[in-house]
Amino acid sequence: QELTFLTDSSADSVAVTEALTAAYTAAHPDVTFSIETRPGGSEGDNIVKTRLATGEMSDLFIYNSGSLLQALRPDRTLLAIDDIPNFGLINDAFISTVQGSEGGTYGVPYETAQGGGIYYHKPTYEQLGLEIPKTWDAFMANNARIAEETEVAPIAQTYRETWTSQLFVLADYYNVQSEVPAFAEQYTANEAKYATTPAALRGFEKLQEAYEAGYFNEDFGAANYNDGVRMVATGEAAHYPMLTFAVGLFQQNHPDQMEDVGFFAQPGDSADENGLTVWMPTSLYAPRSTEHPEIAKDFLNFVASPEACDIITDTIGATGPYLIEGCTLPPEVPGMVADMLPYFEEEVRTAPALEFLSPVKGPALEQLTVEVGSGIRDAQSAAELYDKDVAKQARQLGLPNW
Amino acid sequence: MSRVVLKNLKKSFGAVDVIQGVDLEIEPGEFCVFVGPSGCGKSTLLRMISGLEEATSGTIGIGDKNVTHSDPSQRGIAMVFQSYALYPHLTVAENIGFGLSLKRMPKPEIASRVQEVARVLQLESLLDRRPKELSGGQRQRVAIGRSIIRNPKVFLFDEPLSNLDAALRSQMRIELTELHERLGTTMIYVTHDQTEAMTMGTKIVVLNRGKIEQVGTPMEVYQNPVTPFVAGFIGSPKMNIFEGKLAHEMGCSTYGIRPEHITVSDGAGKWTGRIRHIERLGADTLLHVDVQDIGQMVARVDGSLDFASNQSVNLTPMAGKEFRYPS
Amino acid sequence: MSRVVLKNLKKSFGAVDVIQGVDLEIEPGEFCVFVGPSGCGKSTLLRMISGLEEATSGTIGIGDKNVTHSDPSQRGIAMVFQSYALYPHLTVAENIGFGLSLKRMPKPEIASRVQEVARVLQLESLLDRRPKELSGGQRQRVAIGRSIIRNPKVFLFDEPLSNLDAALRSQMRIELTELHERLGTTMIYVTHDQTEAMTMGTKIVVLNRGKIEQVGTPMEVYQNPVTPFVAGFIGSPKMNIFEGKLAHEMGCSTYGIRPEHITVSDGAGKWTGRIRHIERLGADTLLHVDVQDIGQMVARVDGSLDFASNQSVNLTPMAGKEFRYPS
Amino acid sequence: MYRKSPYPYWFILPAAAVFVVLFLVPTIASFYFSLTYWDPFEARFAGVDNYLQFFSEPFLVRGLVNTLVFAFLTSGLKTVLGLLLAVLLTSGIFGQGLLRSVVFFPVLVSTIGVGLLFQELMHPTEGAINVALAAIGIDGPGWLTNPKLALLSVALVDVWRGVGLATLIYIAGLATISQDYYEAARIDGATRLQQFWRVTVPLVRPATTTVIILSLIGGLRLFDLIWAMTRGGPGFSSDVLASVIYKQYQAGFWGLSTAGNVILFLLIACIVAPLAWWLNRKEIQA
Amino acid sequence: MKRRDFVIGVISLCVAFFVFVIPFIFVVINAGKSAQEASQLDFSLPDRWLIWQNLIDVVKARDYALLLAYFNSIVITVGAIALLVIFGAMVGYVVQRRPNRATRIVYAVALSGLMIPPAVVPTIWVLQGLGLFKTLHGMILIQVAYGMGFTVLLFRSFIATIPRDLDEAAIIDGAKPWQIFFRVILPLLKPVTVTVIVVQSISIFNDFTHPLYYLPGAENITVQLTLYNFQSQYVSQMNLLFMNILLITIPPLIVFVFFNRQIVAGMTKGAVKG
Ligand SMILES: Nc1ncnc2c1ncn2[C@@H]1O[C@H](COP(=O)(O)OP(=O)(O)OP(=O)(O)O)[C@@H](O)[C@H]1O
Ligand SMILES: Nc1ncnc2c1ncn2[C@@H]1O[C@H](COP(=O)(O)OP(=O)(O)OP(=O)(O)O)[C@@H](O)[C@H]1O
Ligand SMILES: [Mg+2]
Ligand SMILES: [Mg+2]
Repeated sequence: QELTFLTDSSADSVAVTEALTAAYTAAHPDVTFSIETRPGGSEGDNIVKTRLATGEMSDLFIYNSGSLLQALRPDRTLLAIDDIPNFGLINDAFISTVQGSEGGTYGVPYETAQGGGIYYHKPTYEQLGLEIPKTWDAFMANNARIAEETEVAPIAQTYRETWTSQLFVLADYYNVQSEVPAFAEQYTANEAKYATTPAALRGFEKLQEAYEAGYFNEDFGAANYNDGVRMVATGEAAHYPMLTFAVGLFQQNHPDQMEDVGFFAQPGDSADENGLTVWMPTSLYAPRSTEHPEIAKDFLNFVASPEACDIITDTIGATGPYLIEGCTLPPEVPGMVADMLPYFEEEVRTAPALEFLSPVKGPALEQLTVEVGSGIRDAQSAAELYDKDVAKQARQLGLPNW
Repeated sequence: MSRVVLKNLKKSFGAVDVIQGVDLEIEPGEFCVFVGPSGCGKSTLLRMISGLEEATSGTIGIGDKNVTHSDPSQRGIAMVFQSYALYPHLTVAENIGFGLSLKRMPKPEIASRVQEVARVLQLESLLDRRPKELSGGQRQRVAIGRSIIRNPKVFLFDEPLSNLDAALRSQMRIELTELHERLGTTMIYVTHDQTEAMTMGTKIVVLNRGKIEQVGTPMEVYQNPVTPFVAGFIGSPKMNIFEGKLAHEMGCSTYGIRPEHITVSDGAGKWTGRIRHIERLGADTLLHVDVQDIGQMVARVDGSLDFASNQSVNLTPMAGKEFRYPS
Repeated sequence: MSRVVLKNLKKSFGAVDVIQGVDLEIEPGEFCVFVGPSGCGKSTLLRMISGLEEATSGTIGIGDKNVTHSDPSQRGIAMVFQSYALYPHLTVAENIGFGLSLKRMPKPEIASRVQEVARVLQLESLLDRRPKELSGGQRQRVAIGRSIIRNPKVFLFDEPLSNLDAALRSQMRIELTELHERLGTTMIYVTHDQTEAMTMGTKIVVLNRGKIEQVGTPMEVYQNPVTPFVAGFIGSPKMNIFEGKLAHEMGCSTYGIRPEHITVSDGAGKWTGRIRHIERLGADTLLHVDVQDIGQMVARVDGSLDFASNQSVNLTPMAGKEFRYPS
Repeated sequence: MYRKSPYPYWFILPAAAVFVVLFLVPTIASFYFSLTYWDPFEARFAGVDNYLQFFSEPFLVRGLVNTLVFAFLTSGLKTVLGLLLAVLLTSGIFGQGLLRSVVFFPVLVSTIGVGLLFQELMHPTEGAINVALAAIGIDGPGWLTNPKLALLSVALVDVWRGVGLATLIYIAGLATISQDYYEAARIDGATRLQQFWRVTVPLVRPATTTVIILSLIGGLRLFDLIWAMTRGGPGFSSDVLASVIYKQYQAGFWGLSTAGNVILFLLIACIVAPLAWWLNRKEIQA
Repeated sequence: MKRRDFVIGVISLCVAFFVFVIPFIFVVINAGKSAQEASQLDFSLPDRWLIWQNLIDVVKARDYALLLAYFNSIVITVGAIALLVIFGAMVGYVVQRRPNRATRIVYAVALSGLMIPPAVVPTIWVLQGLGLFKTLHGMILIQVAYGMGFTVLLFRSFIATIPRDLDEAAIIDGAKPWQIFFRVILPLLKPVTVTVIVVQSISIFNDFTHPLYYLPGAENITVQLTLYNFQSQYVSQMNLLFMNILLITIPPLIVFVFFNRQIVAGMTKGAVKG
C-alpha cells in the first residue's frame, strides 16, 4: 500500500520524513509513502484544517501540538493512538498537549522538545568579558556594553518573517508563570489579561525596551530568519532570541561556527527564578478518514520508538531532548544544545509555553510584536490589543465566560 | 420565379407601427423596386418577406405557399445586404458555397456549382481571394453569387449599391438589370435612390411612413404621380411643388411642375423671376430662380444656353405637364 | 482672400512619386476644384497646401508669403475634412470655438464670435448639441463654422459632401456655393464627383496620376477637354470614347462624342445599332446601343420618346461636338 | 407558433452551469456562513456578531483606509502612466516594438516571483535600489520596513507590474482615434501639449474607463502581491481589507472572514458601480 | 524616422532598461550563482556561472516535480482557456445579440464574478460532491468559473462590432443557431480571442492560491507551487528559487511572444469598444 504523507516544506521536516519513511519501508517492503509538502506558518495551518474538514487529509501529517491542535477538533477528526504499543514511552507532559477535550491522545512527537531563549555569540562575550545574564537588567547591561564597545548589533531581530518577533513575549512565559502560577488557567477562563497582569505585560515591555535602546540590527525590518542565524553565528549580532530548532539551521549554514554560539533562557526580573520556556515538539498525526488506520498507527508507533529518534539524530543532528523514553542524545552535542540541557534536568527550571497550557492564542500576536519591536506601538497598547484579539479565538472555540 | 403576395401586412416595434397594412402583389419574374425616404419602412418590409422579421399581422405568400411563419431558409428567397455581409474569414468560393456546405452537400458537387455561378458572374479568377481583397463591385457580385447558388424563387436586395461610388453604381445598375433579364427570377429591390428606382424596376412601389403611396411602372409613376408625395419624390431634379397662393390660383391645394417642363425665356412668360443660382451640369443647366410671391423655382435648360446670376427671366410651364392635387 | 501659388510642387512617399511637379495659380476669391479619379493625389496636394504634409520639393505661396515650410496654423488656411473631424466630446459651440480657445482667447469673446458664425450658418439653435445629435448636413455646417471662425485667407475642403445622401448633397452644393459668394474667400475644394466639380467651381483642376491634365472654368473643361482623359472624366453620362478602327476612320487616335450630342433616329444615320439596354431617367432616357464593329455607344434622348429594347436605331453625331485627339 | 430565436438561451447554459455551481452557489452559501461561528469543523449560528466583530477589529479602519489609498493610488498611477506610455509608444519612436514588449513583460511574471524579487531589491541596506541610491549619495529608506512607506512601496510595485496591461489597453484605445482630429487641431494651431489634453485625453476616454474600472476592482481586491511582499506588515501598516480577511481565514475564523468578504464585496460594489455608471454616462454624452 | 523620435526612443529604452529590465537581470544573475553567493542577493556577477547546474538541480528537485508541475499547469491552462473561449464567447454572443432583461441579468451576474472574492470552503464541498476535488478537470472548471466575468466582458463588446447582417445572411443560407455561431461568428472573434488567451492564460498559469486549495496532492503540483520547493520558513536556496522563477516565466513568455502583435487588435474592439 501507499500512504500519503503531508509535511511542511522545511528542509528538516522533509529530510526527517524521508528518512523515517524510508526506514519504515525497509522494514515493511509492502508499504510505501508519497510525500507531499505544504507551506509552513498559518498558511499551512489553514491547508491542514481545510483538508481535515473536507475529509481530504493525507494518511499521515505533521502538525503543531498545543493550542493549535485544539482548533483541529482532534476528537472528531483524528485517530486516537492510546492503544499503540509504545504509548507508554511518550513523555506525559507532551501527551497533555496532544489530547483532545475528551481525553484521547492523537499524536506522537516528531522531533525533539524546543526551548525558547536567546542565542549569543560566544567570542563577543569573551572579548568583552561578559557573563551569561540571569536577569533582564543584566542582559540589558550586556547589550549596553556591546553597543558601546563594539560595532556589533546587540540584538538581532528579523521581522521579514514576522513569527520570529514573538520570541521576547512567548519565551518570557517561564517568568510569567513563576510570578503568577495560575495565569494559564485564569487566562483561559477570561479572568487574567496580558494588559492587566504586570508579569505578563513584561514580555511586551522587554521588547519595547530593547527597541528603544536601539539595540537591533539596522535592517531588522527586512532581515529574515536566515539572516538572524547568520548574524549571531558570525558575530554580526551578539544575541538572537529564537527557539532551539534553529540548531538545524546553524548546522546547515554555519557548520564552522557551531561552537561560537551559545544559548541561555530569557532572563526574568529575579536571578533566582531563572528557567526555560519549553515548546513541545511538532507531532505526527493520522486522520480518522485514513483508509489505512492500522498501518498509520503502526507507523506512529514506530516514530514513538528510540530507533526513530536515532534516525532523526542521524539525519539532522541533535537539537534538543527527545520526549520518548529510551531516546538518548549522542555524547557529543553542539554547545548550544548542551547549554539547553541543564534546564531540562530540574523540573522547576522549565515551563511549557502558554500555548501548550491554554487553547487561547490570538492570531495577531506576531504583527503586534512587530509593531512594538519597530516602535510603532507601545507595550501597553499592544497587550490590550492582543487581549482583544484573543477574545475572537475564545469565542470561536466557544469557551465559557467569553 | 414566383409570385409574391402580401396581404394586409403590419409590423410594430413596441408601440411604433412601422408597417401599417401593406397589400401588394408582385408578379412572377417582375423586378419590383421599393422606394421611399429613409425610415419609411422599406427595409422592414423586405425583411418581413425574407422572414428575418416576424410579421405582426397579415400574411405573406411566395409562390403558392403561405410563408408567413416559415423559417427564412424555407422560403425560397435569397437576400443581398447593403453591407453584402460576406463572411470575412472565408474565400470567395467558400462564401458562395456556404449555404450548400451547411446542408452537408459533398465537396465536389459544391465546387462544381460554385464554379458555374462564378462563370456566370465572371468571378472565376477571384475564387481564392477573401472579401477584403475585392473591390466594391466584385464584392457585390460575390454577394449575388451567394444568392444565385440557392436557386431562389425570389431575390431580395436591400440597397445593394449604396456603398459604391457613382461610376461603379451606374455600371452595376446595368449589370443587375441584365442579370434580371438573364435569370428571369422575381426580384425585390429596396433603394432610396430614385435614379435606381426609375432605371431598374419593372414595377415601382413608393412607400411613405409605412404605407404604399403608389404602385406602377417607372414611367407611370413619373408621368402620373398620384400624390404630391410621389410627385416630389420621383424625378431628378426634384419637381417644383407649391402650396398656398400659387396652388390656390391654379385651383388646387398642391401644384407641381417639373424643372424640365418649364420653358425659360427673356420674353413673355407666366412667371417672372431673378436667377439666384446656376448649376451647370454640362449638357444641362439648372436655374434656381427666385419668383416673386411664389418662392424658388428650378428650371432645367440646355447646357449650351447662357444665363447669368441675377439675370431676370420669364418662366412658363409646359401645357399638360402640370400636376394639380386637391387637398 | 489670397492668391495661392504652387511652383513645381512634388511629393514622394518613399519611392512612390505621388505628386509629380504641379504648377498652379489660384486667384484671390476663386473657387477652385481639384477633381480626378481616386488615388490621383488630390488629397495629398490639398494636404500639402494645408501644411499637414511636407512638400518634397517646390514651393507653396499663400498671399505674398512663401509658406512652404510654415506650420499649418501659420498659413492662414482652414480645412474641412471629409469626416468633418468634429470633436465628439464637445458641443457645437465648443467645436466652433476650439481654435480660439487654444489661443486662450477670453471666453466672452469666443462666445460672441461663435454666436456670429452660428448666425451666418444658421446653427444658433444647435449650439448646445453634440455632434452625435446632428444630421449630416448640420455636421457639415459645424465643420465649416469651425473653419470660418479662423477668418482664413484660404478654405480647403476635402470631399466634404461624400458622406451625405444624394438629396442632402445637392442641397449642400448650393449652400457651399452661396457661402463662397457671400464670403468671397479663396476656396480649394477636392472631389472625385464631377457633378460637384462642374456645378461649384469657378476653376477646375483635373488631376491624373499626380499631374495636372487641364485647368479651366467648368464650361471650358466640358466643352474643350484637352486630353482624352479629361474628356472621359468630365461630363455625365460619360462621353463615348473610341480608339482603334472608328478613331482611325475619323483620322485621329482617340475619338469622343458625348451622349447628349448624338441624334437618334429611325431613319438614316451615320452608325446603325441595336438598343441593348434602356435607362429611363424620367426627363431623359439613356440608350445603350450596340453598334456593329465599333462597340457600345450611349445616347441621351428625351424622356418622352419611346424606344424598346432590341430595336434597331441609327445614330448621328452632332457636327462640331466631336472630339478628336491625335496620339 | 413563434419561431425560435437564432440566439438561443441554451448557449448560456454551459458557462452558466460552471459559473453557478462553482462560483455562485458557494458564494451564496458563504453569505449564510458569514452569520455563523464557522471553522472547518462546525458552524454555530452567530447572527450578526461577525459583522459587529469585523467592524470592531482595531485594524479594520486602518485596513479600510489602506485599501482605498492603495486602490485609488494604483489605479490612478496606472491610468496616468499607462496613458503617457501608450502615447509615447504610439508616436513612432525608435525601438517602439521592443519597448512595448518590455513594458508588458512584468505582467508575465507570477506574483510570487515579483514579490520575492522586490523584497530583495527593496532591502533597506543590501537591496539594489538603496545601493544604487547610496551610490549617488542618497540614503534610501526602508521601502518595506518603514511603516509609512510599506504600502506605498507595494503600490509602486503593483503599478510596475500592472502598467503594461493598462498601456496595452490605452494603445488599443489610441488606435481608434482618427488622425483627422489631430490634423484639425494642428490646423487650429494646437501645440503637442494641447493636442494631448484637448484631443487625446477626451477621445481616449473609453479606454480610460476600462483601465480605471479594471484597475480599481483589482486594487480593491488585491491580495497576493501584498501578501507576497509584506503580509500586511510591518505590523498592520500595509494591511488592506483583503489581507485582513485572509488573516481571519488563516486563523480559522471562517465566519468572520466570510463576513469580511461580504463587506469587501459591498465596498467594491458601492465604489465601482456608481463610478462605472458615471464614467459610462459621460461617455455616452460625449 | 525623425531625429527627435530617435533620441526619445533611445532615452525611453534606457529608462525602460532601468525600470523593467534590470530587475530581470537581477533574477538571471542570481539564478546563475551558488547558494552561498546568492544569499548575498546583490548584483555582482557570480564567480562561476552555474546556470546549467542550477537548472538541473531545479528540474530534478523533488523527483522532477517541476516537470510534473509543467504538465499539470499546462493542462489546466490549456483546458481552461479552451472552455473559457468557447463558453465565454457563447455567452457574450447571446447577451449582446439578444438584449433583454434576462440577458442583462446574466451579464450583471457574470460581471459580479469580477468583484466578488470566491468562497473557498463551500467551493471545496461542491467540488467534493461532484467528485472533482483534487482533479485537474475540477481545477479547470474552477478557473473557467473565475475567469468567466472578464471573458464575457471582452467578448460581448467585441461582438457588438460584428454586423448582424452576417448572422442574417447565414440564417438565410439556412444555418442553424449553432452553425451561425461556430462557423460564422467564432472565426471572426480571433482578435479578441487572442487577447483572452494571453490575459487569461497568464493569470491562470500564474495563479497559485486556487491550486493550493482546490488541487492538493503531490501529484497535482502546479508550477507556482514549485516555488515552495526552494523557499521555506527555515532554509532558502535563493539561487534555485530564482532559477525556478526564471523557468516558470518561460511559458507565459512564449504565449506573449507568439501573440504579441495581435493582442492590441482584440483590445481595440474588446476592451475599448472601438
Ligand atoms: N428593431 C427595431 N426596433 C425598433 N424600431 C425599428 C427597428 N427596426 C426599424 N425600426 C424603425 O422602423 C422604421 C423603418 O425602418 P426601416 O429600416 O425599415 O427604414 P428604411 O426605409 O429601410 O430606411 P433606410 O432607407 O434609412 O434604410 C424606422 O423608423 C426605424 O427607426
Ligand atoms: N502616407 C502615405 N504613404 C504612402 N502612400 C500614400 C500616403 N498617402 C497617400 N498615398 C498614396 O498616394 C496616392 C494619392 O493619394 P491621395 O489620398 O492623395 O488620393 P486622392 O486623390 O485623394 O484619392 P481619393 O479620391 O480616394 O481620396 C495614392 O496612391 C495613395 O496610395
Ligand atoms: Mg433600410
Ligand atoms: Mg482623398
